[in-house]
Amino acid sequence: MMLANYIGAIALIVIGFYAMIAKHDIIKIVVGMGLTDYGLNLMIVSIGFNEGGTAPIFTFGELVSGMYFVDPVPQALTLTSIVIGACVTAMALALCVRIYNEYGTVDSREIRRLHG
Amino acid sequence: MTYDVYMHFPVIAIMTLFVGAFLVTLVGKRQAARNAIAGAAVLVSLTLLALLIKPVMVDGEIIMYWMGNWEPVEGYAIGIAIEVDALSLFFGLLITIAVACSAFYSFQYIKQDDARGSFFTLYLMLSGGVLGIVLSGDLFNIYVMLEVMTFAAVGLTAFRTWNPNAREAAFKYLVVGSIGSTCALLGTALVYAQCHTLNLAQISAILPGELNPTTVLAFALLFTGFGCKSFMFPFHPIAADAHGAAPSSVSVLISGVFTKTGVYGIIRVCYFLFRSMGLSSVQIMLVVIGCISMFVCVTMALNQHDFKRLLAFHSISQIGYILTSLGLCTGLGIAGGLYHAINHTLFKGLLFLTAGSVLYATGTTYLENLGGLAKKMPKTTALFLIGAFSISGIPPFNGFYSKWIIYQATFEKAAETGSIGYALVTVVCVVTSVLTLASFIKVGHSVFFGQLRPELAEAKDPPLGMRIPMWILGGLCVFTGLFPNVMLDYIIIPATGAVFNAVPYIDTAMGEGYAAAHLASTSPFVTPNYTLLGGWDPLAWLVLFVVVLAAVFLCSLAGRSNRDVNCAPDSKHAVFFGGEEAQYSHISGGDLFWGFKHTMRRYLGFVSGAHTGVTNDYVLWGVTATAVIIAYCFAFML
Amino acid sequence: MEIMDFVKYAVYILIFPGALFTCVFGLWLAGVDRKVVARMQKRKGPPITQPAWDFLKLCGKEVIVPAGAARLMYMAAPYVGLVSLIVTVLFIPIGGLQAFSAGGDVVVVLYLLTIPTLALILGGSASGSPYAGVGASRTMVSVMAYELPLILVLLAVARAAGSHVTMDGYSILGATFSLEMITRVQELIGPLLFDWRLLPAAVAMLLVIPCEVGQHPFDVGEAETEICEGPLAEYSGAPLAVFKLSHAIKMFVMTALFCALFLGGIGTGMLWLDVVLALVFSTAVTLVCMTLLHAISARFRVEQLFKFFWTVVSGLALGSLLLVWFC
Amino acid sequence: MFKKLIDNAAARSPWLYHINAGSCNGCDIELVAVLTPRYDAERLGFKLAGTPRHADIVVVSGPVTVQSKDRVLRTIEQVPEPRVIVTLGSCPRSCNVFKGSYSVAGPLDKYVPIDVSIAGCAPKPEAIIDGLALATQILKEKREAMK
Repeated sequence: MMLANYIGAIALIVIGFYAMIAKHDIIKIVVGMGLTDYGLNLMIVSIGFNEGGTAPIFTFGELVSGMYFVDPVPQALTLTSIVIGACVTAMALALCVRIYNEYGTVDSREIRRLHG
Repeated sequence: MTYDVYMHFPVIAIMTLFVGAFLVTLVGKRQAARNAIAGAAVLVSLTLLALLIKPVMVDGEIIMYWMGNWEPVEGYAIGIAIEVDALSLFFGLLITIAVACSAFYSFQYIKQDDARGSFFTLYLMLSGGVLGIVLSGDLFNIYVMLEVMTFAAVGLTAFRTWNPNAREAAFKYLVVGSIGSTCALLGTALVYAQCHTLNLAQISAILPGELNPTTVLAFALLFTGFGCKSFMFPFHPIAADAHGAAPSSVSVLISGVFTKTGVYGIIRVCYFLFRSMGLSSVQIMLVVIGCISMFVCVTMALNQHDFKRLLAFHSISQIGYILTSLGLCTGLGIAGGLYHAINHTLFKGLLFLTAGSVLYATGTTYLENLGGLAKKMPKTTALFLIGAFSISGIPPFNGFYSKWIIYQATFEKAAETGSIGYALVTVVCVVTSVLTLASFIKVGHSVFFGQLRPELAEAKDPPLGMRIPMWILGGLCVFTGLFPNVMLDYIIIPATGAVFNAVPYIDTAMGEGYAAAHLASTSPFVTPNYTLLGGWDPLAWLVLFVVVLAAVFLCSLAGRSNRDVNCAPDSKHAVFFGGEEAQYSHISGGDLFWGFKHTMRRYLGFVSGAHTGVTNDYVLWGVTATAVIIAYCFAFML
Repeated sequence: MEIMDFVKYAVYILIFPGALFTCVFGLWLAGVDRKVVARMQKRKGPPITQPAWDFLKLCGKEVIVPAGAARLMYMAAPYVGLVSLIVTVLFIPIGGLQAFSAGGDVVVVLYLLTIPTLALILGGSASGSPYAGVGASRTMVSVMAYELPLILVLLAVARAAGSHVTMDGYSILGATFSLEMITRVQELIGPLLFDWRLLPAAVAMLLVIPCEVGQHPFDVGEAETEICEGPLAEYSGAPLAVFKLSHAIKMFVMTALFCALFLGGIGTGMLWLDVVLALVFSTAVTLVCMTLLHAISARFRVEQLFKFFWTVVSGLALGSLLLVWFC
Repeated sequence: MFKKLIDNAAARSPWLYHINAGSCNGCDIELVAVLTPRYDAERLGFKLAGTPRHADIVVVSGPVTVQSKDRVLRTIEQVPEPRVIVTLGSCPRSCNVFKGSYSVAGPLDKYVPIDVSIAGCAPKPEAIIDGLALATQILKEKREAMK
C-alpha cells in the first residue's frame, strides 16, 4: 500500500523536474517547482505512516492498549514544508509577473540577459 | 552546568536578528529608527557570539540549549536543540562579522534606493537564517533556516527596482535553489526514516557504521543540497547572476556568508552525520568537485566584463579551494579550508564593498565604462588593493597563508597516499591562484588604474560611513595575514578539532557515555596533525618590516627631492603617445590578456557558451549533477 | 646573545645576502650578461660595470610623473618590488647559507617572486599610458605562462628530495617544501641535477628563469621595439633605476633558486667557500639560460610564448614529476 | 661624493632616443650601423631606448617636415632633464636639398636649441660616434649644472 505512495511521490518529483527542465514557459517552471514540492510532502508523510495507526492526537478515553499512532513528526515537517512551498511559489509567481512586465515574455529562452 | 549564562547566548543572538526584522517593519518610514534597530541587532548578536569565544574556543566547552527546555527523553532527542561547538562558533563568528560590517555599510549605501523600508527586514531575516543554520543542532531546523535564508536572499537579489537584471537573477536563483532545497529536505526525511530523530548529535551517534542504500541516498541528497547552497560547480551560474544583480552589501552576505552555510552543511554531513570522510571515494568526490569549481569559475571570471559578476565567479572559485581542502580529511587540510573560509569572507566582503563604492560613485560596474578611478577615489583603491592582494595570495595578506596551508596539505596528502592525483590538485590550486591574480589585475587596470574616463571626473570616495566598515574588513584581512598563529591557536585549531572529534558534541547533547554506547569507535577519526604548518618565523616578519620601513624611507627620500615636480597637464607631463597629442585611449578590461585568451579560445568559448543564461539549462545541470552524485555514491560508497 | 642575534640578522638583511650584496651582485651579473652577449656577437661590449653606471645615471635624472598617473602607486611600485626581491633572497639558501627558513619556503619563494612582477604591472598600469596597458597585459600573460611549469618543477624537486627525508619535524613521508631540506638532501645524495629523472625539470627550469626575469626571448611584456618597454614606458629617473635594479636582482634570485634546487650541497665544508662556489654556479646558470638564449634567439610573440610554456616546458616538467613519482 | 659619482655616470651611460623627422633613412641606417659589431657603440654605454622618458640624448634626423614638427617638439619635451639634443646629418640643421619645400618646417634650431650637430649626408659612423661622445660630455656638464 505504501509502495503506491512512494511511486506517486517519486513520479511527482520526476514530473516536476521534467517541467523545470523541458518547459520554457516560466509559469510552467513554477508549476514544476510546486509539483516537486508536493511529491516531497507526500514522501515525507508516507515515511511517517504506520499501517493501521490512528491520528497522533490524544482524545479522552479512547486510548486502548495495542493501539498506536502514525509518527507525528513527519506530519509536522510536512506542514512546515507546505508553508514554505507556498511561500516559494508566491515569490516565484510575483517575480514572474515582474519579469513579464520587463521582458514582455514568459519564455525562459528569451529571459537571458545574464549569460556567459 | 558551569556556563549557565552562556547557555542563552546563541539563541538570543539568533532571536535578536529575527525580532529586529519585525521591529524594522513596525517603525515604518523612520529611516533613523530603522538603522538604529538594525545596527543594534547585528551588534548584539556579534557581541554575544564574541563572548562565547572564551568558553567554546579556549576552554573547549560546548554550549547546549534545548528550546522550551525539552531535553532528551529516554535517549530520544525530540525537542529542538541549539548546540554550539567550536565549528559552529567559527562559522557564527565569521557570519556575524560580515553581517555587521555590511549592515553599517548599507545605511549609507541604500540611501538612493526606493524600497528602503523592506531592506533591513529582509537583511535581518537573511542574517538570522544564516546564523540559525550554523548554530542549530537539529537537521530539520537547518532546512527551515535554509529556506528562510534563501527566501530573504531572493528578495534581496530582486531588491533593486532600477536594475533590469535583478528579477531575472532572482528567478533563476529561486528555481535552481529549489533543487538544492528539495534535495536537502528529501535527505532529511530519509535520515529521519532511518534514525527516527532529527537531532544532529543523536543522528551522528546512531547513523554511522551501517551504510545501507537509504543512508547512501540520504548522504548524496544532503550533500547535493548543501552543495547547491554553497554554489559548488554545476550550481554556480545562479550565484554569478545573483551576486551581480543584488546590491553590493547583500552580495557580501550571499558570497561571504550564504555560501559558508553550504560549506558548514557539507562539513556536518560528511564529517559528522555520516562520518563518511574516511572513505577515499568521498574524499575524491569533494576534491574533484572543488577543483572543477575552482578552475572553471576562475576562467569564467577572466572572461567577465562586469566587476561584480567577476567577483561572483571568484567566490565560487574560492569555495572550490575550501571544498578541496576539506576533502583531504587531514588536520592540515581542514585547518587550511577553515582558514580560507574566514579569509574568503573577509576579502570577498571587502571586494564587494569596494565594488559597491564604485557603483555608488559612478553608477556603473561595467569594466569597459570605468578607468583611472585611483586619482579620484584613492581610499577605495587602497582598500581594493588590500582585497585583491589577499584573494590572490600575495604574502603579507591573509589569502597567502591559507593557500599555503592548502598547497602543503594537498601535496602532503599526495606524498602520504602516493597518489599523483593529489599532486596535480596542488598544481590546479597554484594555477588557479595565478589566474585569480590575473583577473584582479584586469579589474585593477580597467577600474582603478589606466586612464581616467572623461565622464568620471566627478567621482569621489564614498562617505565615511561606508568607508569605516571597509577599513574594518581590510584591517582584519591584514590582521589574519600577519598573525596567523593567533588565528590558528584561538579559532582554527579548536574548530578543526571539533570537526574531527564528534564525541563531545554527541555526549553534551545526549548525556555522558551516549557516544561510547552507540559509536563503533569513539576515537577521533583522524588524529589532527599540524606538523607541516611550520609557520612564519615572527622574527622574519619583524625583519620584513624593517626592510619595508627602510624602503619606505628610501621612497620618501626620493619623493622629497622631487616634491616640486610639476604635474601640470602640459605636453611634457602628458602620457607619451608616440609624439601625438595624448588622447583618451584606455586599454579596457576586455582587451587584456589577449595571448592567454587566444591560446585558450576553444576552451573559453566552450565554457562561456555553456553558461547560456536559460533557466532550464541550469536546472538541467543541477539535476544531472544530483543524479551523478547519487550514482557515484551508490557505486563507490556501498 | 640577543644583541648578537640582532646584529646577525641585521647583517643578513642589509649586507649579506640581503640588500647591499644582492644589488651589487645582481648588477654585476647583468653586466656579465651584456658583456658575454656582446662577445658572442663579436662585439667588444660595454664594461661589466655598465648596469651600475646606468643605475647611477638614472638616479640623477629628472623624475616625470605623468599628469594622468595615480601618483602614489606609480611612485611606490618600484620600491615594493625591490623590497620583496630582497626578502626573497633571504629565503633562498646560497651555498648552505639561508638567512631565514619558514618550513615551507618553496611556496613562500614562489609567491614572493610574483610581487616584483605585480609591482611592475601595477606601476605601469598606474602610469596611464596605453603602451603600459598593453605591456601589463602581456607581462601578466607571461606570468600565467611560466607559473604552471614552475610549480611542476618545484613539486618534482620537492618529491625527489622528500623521498630521502625522514620524519624530523619539517617533512614527512616523501615530500618536502623546505629549501633547507632540499639542500641538505643534496649534501647526502649529490646534486639533483645529476638525477636523470630530474633532468627534464632542470631544462624546464632553465627556460622558466628567463621568462620570470623578463629576459630575451621571453620579454614580451617589455618589448622595447614594439611597445616602448611596456609597463616602463612612462618611468624615468629614480623609479626607473629601481626597476632596472630589480630586473638585475631577479636574475640573481632566479639563478640562486636554481642552484638551491638542483646544484645544492656541493660544498667543501667551509661556509665562505661554499658561498663563493654557489655564486660561481649562479653566474654559470645565468650564462647558460639567459645569455646564450638571448644571443641566439628572437623574441616570441605573446601567444607563442604562452603555448610554448603550457605545452613544451610544462610537458618537460610534468614528465619529470611523473618519473620522480613512479620510478 | 655620491653626487660626483652620479655626475660621472651621466657621461658613461647615455641612452639614445632616435626621432625620424622626415629623413630619407640614410642617416637612420648609419645610426644603426654604429651599433653593429664593427663600430659597437655599446662599448661606450650607448643604448637605444624605446621611449623618450628613458633617454638622455635625443637624436633627430630629417628636415623636420610640417607634419612631424609638433610631434618632434612634443617628444623632445617629454625627455627628462638633463637632456642633449643631437642632430644627425645635414637635414635638421639646414634642410639640405629639401630647403624651400612647402612641406618642410625646419631647420630644427628654429624651435629648440641644439647641442651637437653631426654633419654629413649621411654622416659616417665614425663621425656619429664622435658627435655622440661630445654629447656625453655636454650631458655631464648639464648634469653638474643641475641644482
